Parts: sequence; C-alpha cells; structure tokens
Amino acid sequence: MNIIFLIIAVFTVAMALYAVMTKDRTMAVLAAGATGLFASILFVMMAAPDVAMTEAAIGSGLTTFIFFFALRKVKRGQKNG
Amino acid sequence: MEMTGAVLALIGSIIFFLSALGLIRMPDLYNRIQTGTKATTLGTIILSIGLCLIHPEWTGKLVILILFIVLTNPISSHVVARGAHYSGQEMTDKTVGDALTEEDKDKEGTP
Amino acid sequence: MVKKGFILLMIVALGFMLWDFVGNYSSKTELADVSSHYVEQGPEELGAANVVTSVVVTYRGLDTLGEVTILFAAAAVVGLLLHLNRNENEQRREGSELLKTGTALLFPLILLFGVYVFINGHLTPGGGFQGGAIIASAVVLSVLSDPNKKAGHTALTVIESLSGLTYVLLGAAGAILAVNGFLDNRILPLGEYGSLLSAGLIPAIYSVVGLKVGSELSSVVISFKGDSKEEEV
Amino acid sequence: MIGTMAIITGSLLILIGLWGLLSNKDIIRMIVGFSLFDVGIHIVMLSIGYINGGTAPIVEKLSDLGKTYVDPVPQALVLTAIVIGLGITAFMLTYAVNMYLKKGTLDIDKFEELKW
Amino acid sequence: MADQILMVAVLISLLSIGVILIRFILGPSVLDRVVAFDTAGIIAISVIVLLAHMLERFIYVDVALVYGLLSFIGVLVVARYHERGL
Amino acid sequence: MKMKTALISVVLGLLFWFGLNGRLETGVLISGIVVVAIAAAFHVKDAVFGDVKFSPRAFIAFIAWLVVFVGELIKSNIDVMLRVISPKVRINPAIVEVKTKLKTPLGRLALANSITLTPGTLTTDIKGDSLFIHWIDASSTDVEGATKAIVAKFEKQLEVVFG
Repeated sequence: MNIIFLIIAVFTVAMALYAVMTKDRTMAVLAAGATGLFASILFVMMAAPDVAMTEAAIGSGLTTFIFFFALRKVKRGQKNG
Repeated sequence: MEMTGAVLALIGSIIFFLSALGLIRMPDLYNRIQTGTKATTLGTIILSIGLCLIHPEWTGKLVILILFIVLTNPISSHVVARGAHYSGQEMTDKTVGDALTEEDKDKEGTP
Repeated sequence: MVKKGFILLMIVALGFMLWDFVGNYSSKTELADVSSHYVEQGPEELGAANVVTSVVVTYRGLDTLGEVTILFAAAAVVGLLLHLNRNENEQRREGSELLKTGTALLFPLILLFGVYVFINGHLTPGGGFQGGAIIASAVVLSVLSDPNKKAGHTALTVIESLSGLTYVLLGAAGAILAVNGFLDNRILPLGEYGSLLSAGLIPAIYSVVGLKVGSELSSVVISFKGDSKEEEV
Repeated sequence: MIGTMAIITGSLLILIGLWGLLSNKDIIRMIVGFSLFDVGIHIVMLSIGYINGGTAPIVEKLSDLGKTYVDPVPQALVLTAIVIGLGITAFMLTYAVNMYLKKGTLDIDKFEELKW
Repeated sequence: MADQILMVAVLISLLSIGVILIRFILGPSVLDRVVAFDTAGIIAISVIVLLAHMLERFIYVDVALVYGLLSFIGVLVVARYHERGL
Repeated sequence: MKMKTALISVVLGLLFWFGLNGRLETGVLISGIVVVAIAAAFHVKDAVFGDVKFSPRAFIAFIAWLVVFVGELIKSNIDVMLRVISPKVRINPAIVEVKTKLKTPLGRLALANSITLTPGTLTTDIKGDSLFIHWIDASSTDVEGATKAIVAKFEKQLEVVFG
C-alpha cells in the first residue's frame, strides 16, 4: 500500500512542478487539473472518499473548466487587438 | 473464481501498459489517439469483468462504469481528432492520403 | 534579480517552518474527544451512515449555511462583473453532429447521476456540493456541444432562490420542532438504518443544497461563457 | 507511514504553489500557483486527521461501529475549503479577465496603478 | 495469491501512467498532451476500482464514476477550446 | 414518436437508477420515478430515441451487432498491440472518405463509435452522408473500397435497428 501511495505522490508533485515550470499557459492549467486528479487518488488512499469526490468534481473539474473559459476570453481579446 | 478475476485484472493492466507504449512510440497525434482509445477501453472492460467475478455484489455499478466508458471514450477521441484537424495538426510523413483536407479545399474553391 | 532572491529567501524560510512541522509529525492512533463522539455516537444519534455528512449538515450546519452564502455571493459578483464588460463578436465553431447526439443522450443521464450523488449523501460518499458540481458539469457539456445556444437564466434563478429559501426554512423548522436547534434533522423519524429514506431530514436538506449549488455553479459557467446572441439584438 | 508521506507531499505542493504564485508575472499562472497551494493545504489538513490503519468514516452497518475510523472533522473542513476555493478562483479569474479587457495585457508589471 | 496478482496489476497500471506522463511532458503539441491526459485518466479509474478492492470498501467505486465523468468532460473542454469552438 | 422516446428513456433511466443504488426499496423507487421523469423530459425534448424500431427482427439485429462489435473490439486490440510491439512501427495511415446509408442521429452515433473502436480506424469528422476516417493501415483510398472495408460490417445490422 505504501509503495502505491509513494508512486502517486511522486506523480502529483511532478505534475505540480510541470505546471509551474512550463511556458505555455494552457499547459499550466491542464497540468494543474492533472495534479488535482492525482491528489484525489491520494485522498482515496487516505480514507477520505468524500474529499476525493469533491476534489475530482470541484477542485480539479470545474476549476479547470472555468480556467479554460477565462483563457478563451483572453485569447479572443488578443486576436481582436 | 477469485483467481480467474485476478488474472483478468492482470490482463487488463497489461493492455494498459501496451497502450502507454503505443502512445510513446507512434509518430503522430492521430495514431496516438488510435492506440490510446481502443486499448484503454478494452482494458477497462476486462479489468471490470475480473472485479465482477471477485465481488459479484459490485456488478451493478461496474456495468454502469463499463457502459459509460464505452459510450464516452469514442466521442472524446473523435472530438480530439476533429479539433486536431481543424487546428492544423500535421500528419506524419508516411501518410498516403487526406480526403478531409481535399474536401475542405473543394468547398472553399466553389463559393 | 533582487526580487528573485527575495522570493527564494521567502520560500526557503517557509520551507524551514514546514520542515519543523513535518519533523514533529506522527500520525495519531486515536481520535480526539469531539471526533470520537461524532464517530461513535453519530450514526445512532442521527441515523446517517456517512459521518462526514452528519458533521457537514447537522453538527456544523451553520458553517455550511455560511459556505452556501459565500458561494452565492461569488456567483453573483462573477455574473455582475462579466456582464459589465462583454466583447462577444466572434462566432464559435459548431460542435460536430456526433457530439450533439452524444450530448442529447448523455445529458439526462449525467443529471440523474448528480441526483444520485446528492440524494445518497448520508449513505455513500458525496452530497450536495459534489452533486451540484456534477450537474454544473452537465451544463458545461451542453455548452460545449452547442456554444451559440441561449441559456435559461430565469429558470436557474428561480431554482436557486426557491431552494435557498427551502434550506433556511428547513433549518428553522429544526430549530423550532426538534431539541438541538438550527438544522436539526430529527423532526422526521430516523427510519431504518442504511436505507434511502432514513436519517430524518438529511436527504431533504442535502437535496436542497445540491439544487442550490448546482444552479449557482451553472450560472457561474454560463456567465463565463457569455451570451453571444444577446448583444446583436 | 501514509500520514508522513502525505504531509511531505502536501508541504512540497505548498512550496511549489508559492513559488509559482510569487515568481510569475502572468496573472493566469499566478492563479494556477494559488490553486496548487490550495491542494497542498488540503493534503496537509487531511494528514493531520489521519489515523494509522483507519478506514473511511462511513458506517455501513451499525455492527461496524467498533472499527478504527479516521477523523471526520478535518474532512468536513476540507470539503468546505474546496468549495470556497472554487468561488475564490472564479472571482480571481473574473478580475483577471476584466483587467485584461481594460489594459489589453495580463502582465502584472504593467498594472502600475496597483503599486504604491 | 489472488491479492498478489492484483497488486502486480496495480503496479503495472501505475507504470503505464508513468510512461504516459513522459508523453505528457514531451508534448510536442497541446493535443498530444490532451490525449495523454485522457488515457492517464481512464487508467486511473481502474486504479481506483482496484484500490476499492484492496481497501475492502465498495463505496469507493463512486469516486471512480465521478472521476471518469470529469476527465471525459475535461478532455472535451480542452479540445473544443483548441479548435476555437468554446 | 414521443411516446416511444419516453418509454425507452424511462426504462433506461430506471435501469440506470437501480444499477446505481443497487437495492430495491420503496424510497429508491419513489425518488427514482421523480428523477427519471425529469430525465425523460430532457430526452423527449431532443427526441433522441424517436427512430428506434421495435420488432423481433430489430432485437436480433441488435444482438448480432453486439456480437460483431465485441469481436471486432478484441481483434482491434490484438492488431494494435502487434503494431506497438513490432520493432519497426509499420503504419500506412490516411484519412479516407466513406459513405453511410444511415439517416438517424443515434444510428450515426452508434456507427461512428463502432468504427472508432474497431481495428485501426478513427472517425475524424462527419459531414452529411460522408464520414471521414483516419485509417492506420489504408489499403484503398477511394470511397467505394473504403466503405466496403470499414462500414459494411456494421451497417447491415444498424440499419435494421435504427433505420
């Protein structure tokens, strides 16, 4: 069990590092979403299924969607000058 | 029964691994989508059937999970492929024909 | 350059503080007083299998009321600010036919799943907030398949205010009729443990919260999307 | 063991998030850093309530009452925190979009009215 | 015996997620990463189902359902954003 | 047509609801009826199942399609795996155009999904009667040959069920 937890924790941290390091805005947002999804597996293993569900649905899901809606507004504005 | 289920789950995970390998090895996006979608769909189905054998009382929810994945996975890969095509994603050099681009050009040519 | 050094210094300082914290950490082996009361007495006292739900809805019910209020304020401000500053002049590309058919097929099933999540909040993981988020995801799906469709703002507002009102009224009913004050669930019989209609008012309260959160989050999504056709008129 | 690993992961996420929040000039990526910071704090909070060998506090049958359960109170708090985090993120993004529409850029250094 | 085989299955699934994350980091385009994200999400669903077996709690399967739904819609959002359809 | 959609939607919704809940109780039934009614209202508005045919022949065709589909799914995976494992990636990809006779939205969705899940093909776009398919090992790039190779095996059954 410990080793599974360790591997997923490494994935989570790697995704977070990638989100901070990358130059591309879109990729930063997507990697943050992936961090949330992996964190929700961590929550399952920490015996908190309620929190895992909330993190998957709200923290990772809806937040990422709203980020993309906002990015679309910004990108479109850039094109129009 | 338990052993059969466990072996099925193992087969599912091996299919996952092969799809991951395909994702690394394939030369362009469309071929990556091909390996990614199909293999993970079958892998999930086999793994869920294996767990159904281990825990018969889980069957209801796992069947819903399988149905959901079989329904959504092709749609999402179709949308990704379509988005790739319309955002001008390049195809690999080995490609022998592209009917969709020709079709689009025909439309633009005849207003 | 000075700024970068300052940032690094700050992060290192925080890192030292956290290092101290991590070094002194050891996982507990038994619960604190309040928590052990919740876990040991809660299921029999309130009839809800999911202790987290009984903490969120009943024991700490007032917190949840505040949380819902904050979410409502955030949704209102987002709607207001995005409404003031709109520039929508580019038509979006239509979704493909397959996506539209798939959405027509899946949208009601996702709604059904959202309802399942919040109505079973006292038995399985999940509850009003998660169910509301799933309903909002269904709205996102329909926005994706047809971005130029006009959204029903009025229906969302009506559902939102009605469920908010019902929530407060149910809480007040708990305060008047039952022993323990605001948002007590025991004005209905507790029912048979582990069945859907048990735990008194908890399923009702969580359904109301789910509807409220779902309509609020949907209205946030719709304000971020913006109505492109409205401006042309 | 899981608790210790979790608290280390959470602390690392906090530091990474803080770094992203402070070192970027792009507002959207600052908000991404903030949401990473959020996830880290949630993991730390949950690891404080973790009991070794505990299972989820969902008592399916009344005969299960004697088992070891993890602490439900931090879970309820984190649940609240995630939902409010969404509200805050939506709010910040609205501000970012509005500032962008006013100025035409997302670079934080260009917003000179904010300095003092 | 069955439990050891399932443990191996989980480890192989995690290894495949790791391999896919290499593709996620390599890119080269945004949509390549989206495909990697999609595949990793579906494998993670199976990991959650296997974890539900190993922790002996049936109710964790609910989390897997929510996870699948959200990763599906997430992929759609990014793809539609990329083809300017959002 | 509306009745048919409502009927299929209610049956599907109830199956879904009981599968999720996993037990038979009065509470589940009462809440299920309310929720499924709302879901069915959405289905009726879009008339999703309006063209599904009810007849013994359609049922047999559906089963036949299912059998063909599962067989193709397994074949496709073996095919893809061999491609992945083989030391030199041997592919010959192309986007080809195929024609379909199916007219109803649900039938086209089923066709496109089955094509996506079968050996080496992926639906890229759909315009009118033409499906544009990315084929990992294109043996013929003209419309007739591709249609025969890709679509024909599913279309016969789906035409009976969805029209």
